[in-house]
Amino acid sequence: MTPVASLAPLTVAGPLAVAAAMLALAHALPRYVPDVIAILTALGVAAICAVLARHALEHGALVYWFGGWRPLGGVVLGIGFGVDPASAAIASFIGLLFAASLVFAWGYFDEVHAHFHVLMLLFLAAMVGFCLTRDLFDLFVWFEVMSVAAFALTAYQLEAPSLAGALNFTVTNSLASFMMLGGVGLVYARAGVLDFQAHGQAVARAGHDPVIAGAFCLLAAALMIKGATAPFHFWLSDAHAVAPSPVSVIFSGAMVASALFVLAKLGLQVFAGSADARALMRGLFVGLGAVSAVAGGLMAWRQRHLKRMLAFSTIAHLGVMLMGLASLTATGVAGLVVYFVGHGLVKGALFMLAGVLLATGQSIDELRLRGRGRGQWATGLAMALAGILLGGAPWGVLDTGTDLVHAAAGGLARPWIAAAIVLGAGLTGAAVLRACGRIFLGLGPQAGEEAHSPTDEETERADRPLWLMLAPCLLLLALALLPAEAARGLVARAVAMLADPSAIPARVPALGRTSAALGWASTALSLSIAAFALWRERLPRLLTGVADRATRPLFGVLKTPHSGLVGDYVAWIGVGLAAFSIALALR
Amino acid sequence: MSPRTRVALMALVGACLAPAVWSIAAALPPFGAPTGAYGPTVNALGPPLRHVSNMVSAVNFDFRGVDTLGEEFMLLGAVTGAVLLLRGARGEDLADAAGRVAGRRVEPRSSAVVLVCHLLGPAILVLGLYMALHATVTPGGGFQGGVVIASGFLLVYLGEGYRPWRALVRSRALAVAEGGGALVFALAGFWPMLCGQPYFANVLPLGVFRDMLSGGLMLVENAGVALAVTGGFAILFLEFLEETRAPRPRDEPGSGGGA
Amino acid sequence: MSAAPWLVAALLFAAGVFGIVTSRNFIHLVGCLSVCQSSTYVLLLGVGYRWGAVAPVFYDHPPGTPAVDPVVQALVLTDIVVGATVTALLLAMAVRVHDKTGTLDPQALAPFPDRRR
Amino acid sequence: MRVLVALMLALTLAAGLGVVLSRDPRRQVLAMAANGLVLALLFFALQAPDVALSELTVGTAATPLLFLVALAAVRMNRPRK
Repeated sequence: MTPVASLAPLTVAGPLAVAAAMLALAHALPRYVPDVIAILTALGVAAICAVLARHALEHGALVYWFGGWRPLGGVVLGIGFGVDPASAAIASFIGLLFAASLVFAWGYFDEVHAHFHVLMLLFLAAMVGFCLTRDLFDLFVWFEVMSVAAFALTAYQLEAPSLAGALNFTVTNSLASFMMLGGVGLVYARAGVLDFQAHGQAVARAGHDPVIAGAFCLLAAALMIKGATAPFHFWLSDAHAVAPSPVSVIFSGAMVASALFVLAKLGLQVFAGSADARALMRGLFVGLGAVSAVAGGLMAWRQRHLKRMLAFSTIAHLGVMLMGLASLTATGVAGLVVYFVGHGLVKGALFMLAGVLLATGQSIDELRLRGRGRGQWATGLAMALAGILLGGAPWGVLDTGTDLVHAAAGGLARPWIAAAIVLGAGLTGAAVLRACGRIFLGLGPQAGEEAHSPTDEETERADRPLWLMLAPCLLLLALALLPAEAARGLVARAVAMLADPSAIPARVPALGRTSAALGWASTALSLSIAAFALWRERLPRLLTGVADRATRPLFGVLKTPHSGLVGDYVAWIGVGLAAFSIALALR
Repeated sequence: MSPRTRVALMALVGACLAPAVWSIAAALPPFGAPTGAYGPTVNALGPPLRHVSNMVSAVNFDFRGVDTLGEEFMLLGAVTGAVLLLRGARGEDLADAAGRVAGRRVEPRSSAVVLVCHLLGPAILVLGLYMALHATVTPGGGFQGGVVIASGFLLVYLGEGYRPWRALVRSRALAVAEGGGALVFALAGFWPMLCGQPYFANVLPLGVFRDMLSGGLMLVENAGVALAVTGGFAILFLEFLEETRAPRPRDEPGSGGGA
Repeated sequence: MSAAPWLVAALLFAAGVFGIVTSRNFIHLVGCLSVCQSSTYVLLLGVGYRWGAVAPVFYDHPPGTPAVDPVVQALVLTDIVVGATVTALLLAMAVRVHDKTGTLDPQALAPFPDRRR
Repeated sequence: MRVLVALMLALTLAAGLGVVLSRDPRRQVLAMAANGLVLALLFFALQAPDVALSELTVGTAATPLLFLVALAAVRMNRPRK
């Protein structure tokens, strides 16, 4: 085994060991020591994963067999980590986001037993394991560790909304884990293996098989519940809105998208040989992605509670990612990977800005915060920049991801995909820009539809230094502005190795660029909608009245299913599963 | 939606899913005749390669040790979360103070209850230890044994009353047991790495087949699990039982969160 | 008989979901969730069972005796721990939410109740 | 053997339905303990003694106990007005 390969288990076992030691010694650790240890651990994980990604990119994907249990006579006996460049890069990004979020949370959680840090380190280890494992049941284990840490962190503030949000999150995502386990059971019954690659071969041999199709439906539904795409997305707008802002940074920036990344991996490595799975992804899943993008965008526009607005915008962007991966082409999956990072950087920064406003403005309500941000030019400029990037401006990492998804959609020849991407991104950008104009410039005295949306009295500790909160946020935004165009060749190579980890591609052509026109179109859309909302009192009453009356029924229909009731959410999960089975039956 | 609307919707969903479920059930290999090679291979390789007779423990701690590592930390996460939720709202400083309920009569225990608890308590403790120690030989293991031991502590509550029980279970010691047990498990994997072997490679002497001390590294992992589970479940019982006693300060909002 | 465990598993899951969508008490809902979970136990153990085989513990039987699949049993062990931990977390949340809102009715517990309703 | 397994499967389904249909949480705790016991017996019948012991300790004892304590805690907490 090469020395580099032996680093692979450290990425998971390292943070776990640190968390256990921290829990055992919690009462003896001085204040801020847990912060320092947690930040250093997260940075260490990010660095190790980056080294692994680089190594895998040059020398081929690594497979690490725990306990030394290499496959014997064609039977995979143990659990392997498959360290391909894309998975390791995603894991490295997750480590970086955790480090940034922990810096942002410095001094936020000062209770004596370091529970917050223990849970965050568990969360980190579980997400890295989730991205690297190549065993279906091990995937379930990390999925569940991730969930348990996330459930507890959501409820952290112990107020009524956070508890209710955490309950919805826990019930829906527990059902997801049972469905995942059901899928694993079906896979095992048919193929007798749990390893991704061995199972991929078994699927290719099986041909058309209801068991494999059913297993795919259950696994995909579980990952789409975690990955919050319509109609499985309802828990997200509750949970991400009520969690503490440093936790929401991770939830929206990495957790949900990692479920879609794993769905792409399963689609490429495990179910590539199943015609049912491919048909379902290229048909129904693309449509569900489009619905998520548009519905998420509209709902984000309707919010006045900033974190809830950002939560809905995450749903919209997850829809875009789903459309990319569902094409199952190299371009689409490359789009998903780049979009994951770009969206994580921008959304992470935005949740940090919401946290800054919670601390400095002592509110999370856009209308109540109006004008309270005057003079905070750094925060305001950061938020404006993040809003423009979220709206699809053709700069930086997120734009490269969007462009790749557009290119993949072009291959499917369905023009409505491009329209859904432009509309979803444009609306979320517009919502952020409207909030930015209102809070930092005092514009928009007259509220539109957003005035009718629910809100909450919430504050966060105000005694933290502003520069410490802004530094990680600005760092994320600076990274988001890096030109990712140069990385197209590398990403193409990484995705080729994600689809077939055993191959070392000789030369992969860089994935081509479509045009910046769609990016500009969605930027123009978000700027014009935001301007309409901010200066609506100067517009003719007739125009605003017609616009309001035209959109009100639409918002009314959209808000009804987002009731916050867990029974409704579970019923919608059933509807989603029924849709899967109908789509398969009609094939 | 009202619950009634939901039932109607779910009936529709059930009607859509029933044919799919039926076709899957018909296509699965018939019950009692599995086709996979994984299980039989493990059954064939476990005794000669690892000298253990309980294959389930061999899978848990050796073939698929990483799953159990995740499982242990899932328990740790859930216990930390439950402590956060329950103790966080009561206030940290009350953690080791005995709670009391004003105005509740202290009922004298009947001597029969005390006698049964005196007899059962040690028996349960021995049973739990036996289960935990014989993980690699007979059914049972650190997890089952740990749960039994943690439940055994409750007999002290039942038989001796609240104060002796609180004197026995100290949340700080339990947290050390839980975190320490999980740490032992995680570090057990690092040990082989120092010898240039993969994480969780079984580098210790494997012992004699059917002997209590067979299994090498599995014994260390099992001990870690037993310790962590005992601590974890005891903390859960403690925090939940405390919830039925501690008089909550009425006017003070939850002080655990950052808000 | 050859498909009975699979159908029992599917029916248990359906029963649990029915309980969740109709529940009017959160603690009852948590119980229904554990019924959903028990369907996965039945499915997995059913998958590994072999007629006439012994338990995969070679203490009383010599190694080499046909035994049922130990892998699924290890998976179900993990699954049971999952169930216990999630149940404990949910109950802690239920106790807290009752403390804050005075109700356990899932129909009355929305994080962002709509003010116009 | 076939009869035993079939009987245990039928009992499992009945016990699961019992948990769902006991709408009073206090009665549901009893149903849950019974469900745990039936599942443990099913696991013994399916030659899974390890799993059966786990289900016996967790499903029949520990989890119902947590439910009972949670119910007691809920009864004690008079909500703030």
